[in-house]
Amino acid sequence: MLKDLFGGKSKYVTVERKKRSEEKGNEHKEDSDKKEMPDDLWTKCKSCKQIIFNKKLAKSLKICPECGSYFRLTAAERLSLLVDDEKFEEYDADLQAENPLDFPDYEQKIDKYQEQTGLKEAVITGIGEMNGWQVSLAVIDSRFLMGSMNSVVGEKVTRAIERALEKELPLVIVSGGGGGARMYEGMLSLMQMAKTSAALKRLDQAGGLFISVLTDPTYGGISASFASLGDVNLAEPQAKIGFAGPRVIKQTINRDLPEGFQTAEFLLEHGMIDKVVERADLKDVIARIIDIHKLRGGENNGTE
Amino acid sequence: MLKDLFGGKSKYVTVERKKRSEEKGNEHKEDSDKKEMPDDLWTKCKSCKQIIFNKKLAKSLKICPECGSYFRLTAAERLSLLVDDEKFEEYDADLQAENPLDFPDYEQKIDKYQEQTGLKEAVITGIGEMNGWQVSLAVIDSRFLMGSMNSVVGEKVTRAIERALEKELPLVIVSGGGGGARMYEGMLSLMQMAKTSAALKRLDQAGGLFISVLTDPTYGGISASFASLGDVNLAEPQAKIGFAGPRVIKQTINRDLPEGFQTAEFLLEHGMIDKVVERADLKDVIARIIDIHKLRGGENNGTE
Amino acid sequence: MAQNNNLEFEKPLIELEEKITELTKFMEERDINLTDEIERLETRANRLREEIYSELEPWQILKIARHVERPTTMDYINLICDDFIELHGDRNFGDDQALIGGIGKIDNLPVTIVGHQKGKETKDNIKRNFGMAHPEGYRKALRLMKQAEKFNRPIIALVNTPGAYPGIGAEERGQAEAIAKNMMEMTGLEVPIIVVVIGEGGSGGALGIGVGDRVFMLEYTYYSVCSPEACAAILWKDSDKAKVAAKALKLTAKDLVDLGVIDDIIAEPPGGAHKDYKRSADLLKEKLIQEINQLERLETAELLENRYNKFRTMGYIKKEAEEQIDESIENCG
Amino acid sequence: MAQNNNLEFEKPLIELEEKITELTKFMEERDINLTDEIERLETRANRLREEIYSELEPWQILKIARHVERPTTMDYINLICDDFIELHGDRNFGDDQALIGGIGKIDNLPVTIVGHQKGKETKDNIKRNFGMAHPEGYRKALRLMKQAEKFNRPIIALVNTPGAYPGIGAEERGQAEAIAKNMMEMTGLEVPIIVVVIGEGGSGGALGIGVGDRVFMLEYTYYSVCSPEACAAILWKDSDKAKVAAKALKLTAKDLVDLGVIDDIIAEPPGGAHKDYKRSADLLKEKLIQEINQLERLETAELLENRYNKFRTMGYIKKEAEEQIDESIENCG
Ligand SMILES: [Zn+2]
Ligand SMILES: [Zn+2]
Repeated sequence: MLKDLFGGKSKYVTVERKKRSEEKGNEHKEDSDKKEMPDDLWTKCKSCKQIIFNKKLAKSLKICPECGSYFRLTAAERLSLLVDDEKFEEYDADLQAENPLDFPDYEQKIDKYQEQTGLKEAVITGIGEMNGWQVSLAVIDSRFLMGSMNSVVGEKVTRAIERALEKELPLVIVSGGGGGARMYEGMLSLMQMAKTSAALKRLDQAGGLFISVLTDPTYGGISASFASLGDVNLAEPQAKIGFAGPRVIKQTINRDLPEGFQTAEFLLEHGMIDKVVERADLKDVIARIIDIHKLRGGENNGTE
Repeated sequence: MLKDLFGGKSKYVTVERKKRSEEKGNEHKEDSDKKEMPDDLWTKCKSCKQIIFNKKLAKSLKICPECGSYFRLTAAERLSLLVDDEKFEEYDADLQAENPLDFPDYEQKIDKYQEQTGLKEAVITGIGEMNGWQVSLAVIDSRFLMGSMNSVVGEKVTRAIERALEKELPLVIVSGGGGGARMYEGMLSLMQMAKTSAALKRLDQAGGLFISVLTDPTYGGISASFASLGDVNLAEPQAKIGFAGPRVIKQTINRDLPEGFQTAEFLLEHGMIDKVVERADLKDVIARIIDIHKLRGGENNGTE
Repeated sequence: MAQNNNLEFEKPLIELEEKITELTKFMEERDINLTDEIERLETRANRLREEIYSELEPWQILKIARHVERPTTMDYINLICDDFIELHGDRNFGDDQALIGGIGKIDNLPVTIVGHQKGKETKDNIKRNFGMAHPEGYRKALRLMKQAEKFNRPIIALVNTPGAYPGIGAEERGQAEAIAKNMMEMTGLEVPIIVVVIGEGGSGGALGIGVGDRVFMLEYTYYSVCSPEACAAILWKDSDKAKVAAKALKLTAKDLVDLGVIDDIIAEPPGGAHKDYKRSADLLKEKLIQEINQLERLETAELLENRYNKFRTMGYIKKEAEEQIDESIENCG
Repeated sequence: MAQNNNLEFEKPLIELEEKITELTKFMEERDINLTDEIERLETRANRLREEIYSELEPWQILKIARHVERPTTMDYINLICDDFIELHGDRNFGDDQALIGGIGKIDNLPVTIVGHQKGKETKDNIKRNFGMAHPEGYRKALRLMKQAEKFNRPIIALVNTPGAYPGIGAEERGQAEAIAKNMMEMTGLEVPIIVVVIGEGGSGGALGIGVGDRVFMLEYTYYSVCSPEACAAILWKDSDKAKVAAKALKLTAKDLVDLGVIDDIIAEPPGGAHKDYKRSADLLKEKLIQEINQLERLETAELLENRYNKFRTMGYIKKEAEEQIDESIENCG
């Protein structure tokens, strides 16, 4: 079944999104899907350089059938993978960035990425069902300004955390933005790290469950805030995860980085990750964790 | 003043000990002092091999005036160093070991060490004043069966912890026993680790202050229980501190140990010790720490 | 099962069993009826086994406890849990494979399980460091146990270690601190904790996950302040006297029930847990469920008070000394 | 003070001051009375200093914030505290000398102070890793802050770092986790926390000890999401545009008061904190005492609620989007 989730057209469009109809841009969505998976029939694997038919790639959940490399997923694709059919209600879809610093060219950047991705910002949040369990979800989209955290991303993630707290739902955040805190909003971006971490403290104190899913890439302001703070930290194989970018580290220490540095497997070995989970197993593993947690204390929201 | 604490005869005998008169053995005490500092006039430094007049050694607080090595102190000498004149009341002085396992030769060992040291067991506990602050104290004596922990040591330390809790006093434990848990009482010795740690948890939860002072040597069952659990861990310079003994480690890994391994300075560097404190400064540093802690919340027990 | 895994003291039994196998084969090949004879021999073998196992010496129990084929923590977990997810890492330094943990369900009861993990063959055993944990192992266990407390899950700790690892890295990262901290924190965890020694209970390395409301030992395990070999070497400069030390140290389940160190013994199948994994796991599971159910009826305050008193009262002190104190009270009266 | 430590934009001022020194010397040597002239020149110099410092560009403030002679965390501690005991180690892995901490008294008020520590000369700076902390530094700070909570002491965090160290060991030991954990835990500490940027406020490395009830900046410091050099390099592939980036990033104390990121600015002596350590420390101390007194009047619940809301409300979101939501509500009405 999972194999069928990725069609030539993203299954995501069939996932019900609150306020979806209010958006201009289902066309934008389609556009972007086309950019992600162009109409031409194949994609070249960055790792093994093999040419792979897009249909085959979709069937393998965007994992290279030749070498096993994981391709990045858009937030929409990720949701298709994680959420039961039609069982996702988006929240705060309309929140958009300001330019509080009057940073040169920031508005144009936002416009461009909105155009390209069909998203208003770098995260989609909402409530979805996973194997019947109701979950408060946030999924970063790495295409939108490198999935960097600005005021809107921080606000949406914080609201997703508060939603979990208020409705007593498990919280699942899929982090896969490379950019850390977004420069264009300066310190306001940085402060989203404190804001989201503070919200997680409240959830923690209330006994809420937070499963953090680290996907490629998770760095900087995102890895150094909510992404590292799961009760359970899961990661996709090969995902690059770290605080400082490899280039900065290389420059600083002036030597080459070890093989496998900053991969999910490296973090597992160094005690930062609870479990590395194959893409195809992710939904089930999350649901099983929720199941083990929810039988006691909390009410069973699931259908199984 | 501190320089005068170590006379040819230990100042300790002038420290008031509750139930002291009930003990047979002030003579034993004198005997043992003589053994520690023999009537012959000099001692050879184990480190620099220099011959040092005992009077000079006493003046330098048993620190080699030639090379700066720290000689071990008896519990009595330690108390002389830490406690204000005449301000120590000993508790539980009469507690003595059983031989619950019927371990071969254990009674004889106990008899021998009681004879040698004038102590009933490897720890002296009580309430003393340090620069005017009332403190619950426990001091291990490494001469008594290597200062190892048995039922009596565990019980006396636990009572010292409970005394701190009950009377709302700061707790200071000076650990300097090499032997860890005492084999002759088998698992009953091991369980004193759990017992003392449990008592410390209660003290901690009640907001009590525990200053652990690690002196040479602190290993095994003592380092792996109360000695490591101070709110503040102080250590004397050069003191050997560790979990496993260097011989065992060497045997296991089959290579030489690095220079300075398992010294107080090594532990400081590796984050286990708050501060390495010279013997002459120990009393004042402890009193200053108590002072900073006691001004708020607790009542000021001190005279200054 | 490889020959070299045989227990020495089972030799007569093993020889008899070999004879039975031979005879059975012979009977089948030659079509001669030896059923009666074989049956009689089997009865004999059972009696012999019972005899051997009814009067095992401490050093023999030690051998069973250390048997390479003995079920490991993971073996028990797989047989006991309906679902189990291993969770890794101390979120500080590393993931210790000698001390594992995770969350699971036993008959729909969510639990957190931590335990020392040994390997079965050399490669696995090296990865598992022969069940000798580093500080990061103890810290992972503590992290998982604190999470159990947050989510109100009982904790099961399965002890099976020759001891905490004595090495440079272990000392550098605070082996002593890690063990001490665990004991201290386990005292305060507001969920039931059940500790079971399933093989070797080696000293501080065992106790680092050994504080609980109930402490059990499987029938053929040991729990000791130090290994009999080390004890003999230290006391008598003669590690050949390990058998004597094994006796003197009172390290068997029976001894430790008598001394008040453990609460109860969990029976093993005849010949030891490694002879029947399933049955061993069933016996363990039954006990766990029964005890968890009992403990869950207690209020948290009572649970913690009982746990404290359990360890608080351990130890023996000379009677005269205590009486002397009583006397002085009488003198006052 | 060595010539090479001079700030470039102070050049005219420094030249003028040199002239005054020359003239004074000349006057004394030749016994000619130039008092009037010198006085006039000194007035000029003061005016010039005021002029320069009244309209400092962000990149100039950056230079002052990074000045090697600027008072460090330990300098302030020594000048502010009557007694201070530095405490070391994270009880896990190591003692980071780039992030120090301890307990002390300010006018008889017990406090816990943590802060990034830079060195003054090369050797010291290498030991201090130029104020760039490793995970063990953040974990030490957290340990000390949790202890402050236990003993009900207010916490003062002095921020002065170019950023958390980007290195292999730092990544291996979880730099991201350490910073994240600190922010999360600082949110819940039940004692007042006052954060002061005393020099460089470099990104996540600063924020790792930067969550508090009050966040202040000294007058000539900066606090930024990334260094202007890095920003320029990333955005414009040109690190020479750092001056432009410094302006664009709104990293000065004044900018950050306006943006609601910090609460207040603590004045520095004319010419910057390094011109007068004592005066700088006095100004800092005064503010600390005043604010701690205010915060201690609050109930714990109120303190924590205010702290939460302080960070909860940070950020800007496009008005239209919010209005759109409002509209839809109006449509319903
Ligand atoms: Zn490929
Ligand atoms: Zn010497």
